[in-house]
Amino acid sequence: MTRSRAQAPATGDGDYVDSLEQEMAGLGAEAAMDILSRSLAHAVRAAPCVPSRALVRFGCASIEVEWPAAPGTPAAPGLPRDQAEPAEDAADGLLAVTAPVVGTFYRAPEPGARPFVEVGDEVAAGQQVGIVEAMKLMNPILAEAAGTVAKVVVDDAEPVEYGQPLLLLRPRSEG
Amino acid sequence: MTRSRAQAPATGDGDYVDSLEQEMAGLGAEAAMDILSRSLAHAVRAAPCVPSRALVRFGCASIEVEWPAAPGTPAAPGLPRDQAEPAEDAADGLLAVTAPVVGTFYRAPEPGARPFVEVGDEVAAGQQVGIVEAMKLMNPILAEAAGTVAKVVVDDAEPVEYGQPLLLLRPRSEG
Amino acid sequence: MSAVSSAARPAGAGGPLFDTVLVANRGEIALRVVRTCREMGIRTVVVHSTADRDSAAVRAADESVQIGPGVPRKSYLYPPMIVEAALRTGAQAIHPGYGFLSEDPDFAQICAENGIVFIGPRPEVMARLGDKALARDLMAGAGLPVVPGSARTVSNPTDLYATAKRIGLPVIIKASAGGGGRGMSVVRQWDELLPTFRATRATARAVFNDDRVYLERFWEHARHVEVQVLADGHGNVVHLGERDCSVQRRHQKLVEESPAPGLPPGMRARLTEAAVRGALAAGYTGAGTFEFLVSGHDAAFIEVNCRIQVEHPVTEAVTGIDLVREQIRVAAGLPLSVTEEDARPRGVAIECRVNAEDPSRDFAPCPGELVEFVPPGGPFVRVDTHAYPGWRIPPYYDSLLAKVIVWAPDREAAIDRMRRALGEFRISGPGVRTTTELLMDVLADPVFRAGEHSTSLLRQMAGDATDHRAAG
Amino acid sequence: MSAVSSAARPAGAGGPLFDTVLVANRGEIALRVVRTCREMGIRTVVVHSTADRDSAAVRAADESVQIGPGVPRKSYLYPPMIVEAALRTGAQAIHPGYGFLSEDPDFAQICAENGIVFIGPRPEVMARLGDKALARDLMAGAGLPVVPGSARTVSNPTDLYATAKRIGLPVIIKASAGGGGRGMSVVRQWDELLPTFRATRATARAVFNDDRVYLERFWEHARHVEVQVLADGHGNVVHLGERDCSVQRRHQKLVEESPAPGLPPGMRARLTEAAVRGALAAGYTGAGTFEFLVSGHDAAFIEVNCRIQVEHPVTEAVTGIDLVREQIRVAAGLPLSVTEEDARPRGVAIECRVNAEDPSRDFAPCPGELVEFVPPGGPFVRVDTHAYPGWRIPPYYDSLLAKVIVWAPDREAAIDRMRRALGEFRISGPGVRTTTELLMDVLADPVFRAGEHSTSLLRQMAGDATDHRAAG
Repeated sequence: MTRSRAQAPATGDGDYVDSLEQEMAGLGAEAAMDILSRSLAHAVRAAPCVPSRALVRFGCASIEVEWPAAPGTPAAPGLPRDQAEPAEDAADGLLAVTAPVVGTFYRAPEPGARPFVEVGDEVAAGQQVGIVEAMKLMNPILAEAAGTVAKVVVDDAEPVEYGQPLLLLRPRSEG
Repeated sequence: MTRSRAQAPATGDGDYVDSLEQEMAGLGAEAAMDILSRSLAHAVRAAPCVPSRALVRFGCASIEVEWPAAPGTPAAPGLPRDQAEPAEDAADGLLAVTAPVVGTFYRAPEPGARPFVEVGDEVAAGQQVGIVEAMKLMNPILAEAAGTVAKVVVDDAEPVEYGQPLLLLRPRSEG
Repeated sequence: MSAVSSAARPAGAGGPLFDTVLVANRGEIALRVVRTCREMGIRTVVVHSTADRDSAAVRAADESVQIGPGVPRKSYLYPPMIVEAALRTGAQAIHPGYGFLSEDPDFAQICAENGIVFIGPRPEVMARLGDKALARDLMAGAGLPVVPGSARTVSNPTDLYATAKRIGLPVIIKASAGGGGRGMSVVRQWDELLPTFRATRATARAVFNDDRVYLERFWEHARHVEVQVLADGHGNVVHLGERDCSVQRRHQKLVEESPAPGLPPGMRARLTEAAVRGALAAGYTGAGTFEFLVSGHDAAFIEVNCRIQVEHPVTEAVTGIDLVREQIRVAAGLPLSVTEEDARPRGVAIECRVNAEDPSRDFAPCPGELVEFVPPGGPFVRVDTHAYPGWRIPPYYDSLLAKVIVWAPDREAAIDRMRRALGEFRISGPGVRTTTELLMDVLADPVFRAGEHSTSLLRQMAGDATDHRAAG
Repeated sequence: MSAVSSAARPAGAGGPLFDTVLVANRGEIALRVVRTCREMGIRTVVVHSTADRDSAAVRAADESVQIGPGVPRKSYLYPPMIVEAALRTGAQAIHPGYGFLSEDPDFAQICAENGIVFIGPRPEVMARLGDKALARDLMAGAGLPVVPGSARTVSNPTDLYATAKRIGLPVIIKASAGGGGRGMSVVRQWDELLPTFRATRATARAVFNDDRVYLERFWEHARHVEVQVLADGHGNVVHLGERDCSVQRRHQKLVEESPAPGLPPGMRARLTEAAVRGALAAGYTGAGTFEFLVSGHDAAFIEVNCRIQVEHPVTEAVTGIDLVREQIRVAAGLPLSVTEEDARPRGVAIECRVNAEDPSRDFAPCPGELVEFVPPGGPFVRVDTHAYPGWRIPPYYDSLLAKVIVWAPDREAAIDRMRRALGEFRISGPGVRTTTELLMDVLADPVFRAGEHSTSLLRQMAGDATDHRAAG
């Protein structure tokens, strides 16, 4: 009872396919490319290794992707997503200072006092930039690298969870 | 994501062979591409090694993927066998004559008689090329188009299911 | 429950009842039947259309035969292809599931003529019970209460008016050959009577190829309660309690439960006794359902369904009995493996039907691809579904995506459990919409929670919603 | 079962027992607890590591708090972060699941000091029962039969040899602080005694930070049978029957069932009575398990597990009782909602643990991405799993992918059903291998099917396979 799935479309030359093609065209470039790229993703995921090259064509439009040669390496398991967020910030060249524990973030040493840092401040590596209180323990938050405070992400006295970005630094230019 | 249900298979009687193609067309462009890409994914996963190149084409749209040559593994010849044959045949420009009903395929009008056709025979459109017996009814199998018998896929007296290719024709060149 | 001993194999016999059973259906019920066959050591052949070639039932079966294109008339409703497939694969019996050919006496007859066991009642019994007007007469004769209505089918306006006058408005006009909620119309005004009569006949002619209709008094706020029976060829008939299927949208069941909530004292015994009496009167064999309307202390027989039903799992959940297994045993000539003692229900079970329908487009079926499909699980939750991630819902068939069945010691806990289960069901994909939200509304409805609802629940809920909008 | 009335809310009280419960666990058991809380109307907070931020439990919970990185020591085993998360989210109680901090009396103490209810026995009870040697003494004192062994922990070679001589080889050396199959070694030869003693102590020191070990006679072909008990703070203790967990690979359970097959007459009553007596003697509260070895007509207490167990669903399936619900009720100070009468088991339930392990690499855990994940369904099948298509199995935790639980009227039908269910489980992805095949082999094994297996079943099966290879 073998079945010939692949055969169906192949023999389908004629009016039906023409009208399908019209429909495809009628979807507009965005929708069509979306369909095609998702289809491509299917194909790429199917293999245990990364392709060297892929081409998606729709009429005059095309997308071509080439992957670097990774000799003999099986599909690299992608990075766990918990490293993705800082990476995004990194795209802007910013460095996130994250909460090392679950707790409450404080910008100042005590209520009413001046914050450790403000946007625009220059900080040195190891300089305290805040506090996260957990189980009544005050955990100092230190800048990992020297830089300028670009943004304070979490407001004073707000709850934070592990790994949550507290503020963003623009690292001091090395060049 | 609207799809044009208007293209769903016509309910007209008789033409079973066409209805496979109709059905494919009736699914709409997105579904069609999806089936193709999933078939491709199936094919890629099925092989013990990664293909070197795969191409899915649907009218004006196409997806082409190339994989790097893995050292020590021979380049995959292509699609897994049960899907590959018709596809390759189609690539050769062959047309399948399929079973319109579930039943038993007979190559000859009666036991011991000469087959309706042999490989290499020229057939006219509408010419009988076999029989599928179902519920004691003899259903004549007719060539849809003129051409040369390129291959007899199913042996005499073998069971067949709906839509199964029985023999392959090389359509008469129009040019 | 220890009396429900291993029912798969007759005592002393070495092998299973049948070597091979062919499943002449699709979707969740085809998979359901394959599952029980597998557990009984029976090989399965699933026939399928081209649209179902990647179906879960095909994947699960030992063998599959493609019998035709997507359109049912040329595949699942085409007896010669199914019988041919059975003969070719050596299947000794055919399980028809529900819908399609499951209640077609002609198909059962063709099976018999070809030496194949049809897993269901005998053809003549199905023919008699399948004619709704005839079945009502038969049951009235057996002493069952029936809804006031036309003695037989009504074929002309004179008859129509006379009958309607006798029984009084509102009336419901039903196709004799109808079923599954189709071919029914309610008439509340005299000036609607003739046009509705004509329209229903036309529909019946188009859909069932049989334009006979009959009239019944329409019970406005009745409950739909049905009794599950099992009968073998040795004169044994047992009932497995009742199900309430009052939550309906346009005569289509959405939520079913067992036992039926809020029945007046003595009603359960009256209904189950009536069903057993009716099954004996009809010479019934296999699994069957006797449907009743219940309003206050009144009850009336409506019809018999000569097949396994969509909602059979709620009965399985409270009794511990596999109904498909009993069907197969009976078809093989064995006596039932259960007694009424075994069938004593425990706790409460509810089923919700999750359909691929778009609430924003008046619940039109919506085919599409399931990108995400993660059914609920955990304690006392059963899911019967043929769907899986990546599966494309074909446009040819009914919109049932999954049945979620829960069990709990009491009704309140069962409702809470069902809300939990539906809440965690993840279904999404381009164009895919489901009835989950509607089901959640039903489960949260105070009238439903109190167990005081009737078949008009959904209309009332819609009315309330409209009122609220008007008030807001 | 009608006596198991809606247990979620105390009679007369308007709201649920707790507003919010924090679940201090991961994987299927975290989801399991969230499910019952949802059904009881209780809000849930799930704490999770960075590796579990996309987990099913996190998706299902009302709120989640990321408490640390993937490595358990800095997240699921780090009490301050969990308590801080409970305080911040207003959780009144913490459910610890199994493993991790579930049997840590210090954690229970910290919870109490912070005004949070630990859902489990009192800290001092856990401390006493958590010390295996101490627990054995306590139970011996309460009249329970115990395995011949060292009176207390053994700390020097002189003691070691004297004890081993007294009880005779083979002996099993166990870490006092051990559990989950770790920290146990069997000694069959005298010359292995001292090296194994030293190795076990070293392991115990490394894994549990406690190098105390004790000795017991090792019962070569014993069954592992355990009794589930529930106890409240009002002096009520009920048992919910027993489970057989004899199918083990290296002291890790693979298949569990209830009731235990093939016990000699009177054994069931002896074990359940002993468990209830032990629970009363220990002042136990909540859900707990008393583990016994059974060999012929002999039985001996081994240890108490002070938590919900992986295999609790088999007891739920035969009794209809939600064990997590009872845990929560007891923790809230309510009496049990069930009596021994309610708990009378019906039919047979079996659980199989499907682990992400590679049989070709000696069952090493294999993390990977689940491309395809379609759990079985249908009649009388329950699946508890946190996995879903597209989920990436993290490398930090145990390899349990899913628990498949089936129920049937009798054991033979239950085994057939389990084979059907496992057979339809579709799990695949790059690098993903599972124990499904091994489980299928167990279910097909004639010794297992006859219910005559002991904890040495898998070694025997492996031996048979080797013999066959040698013979072939």
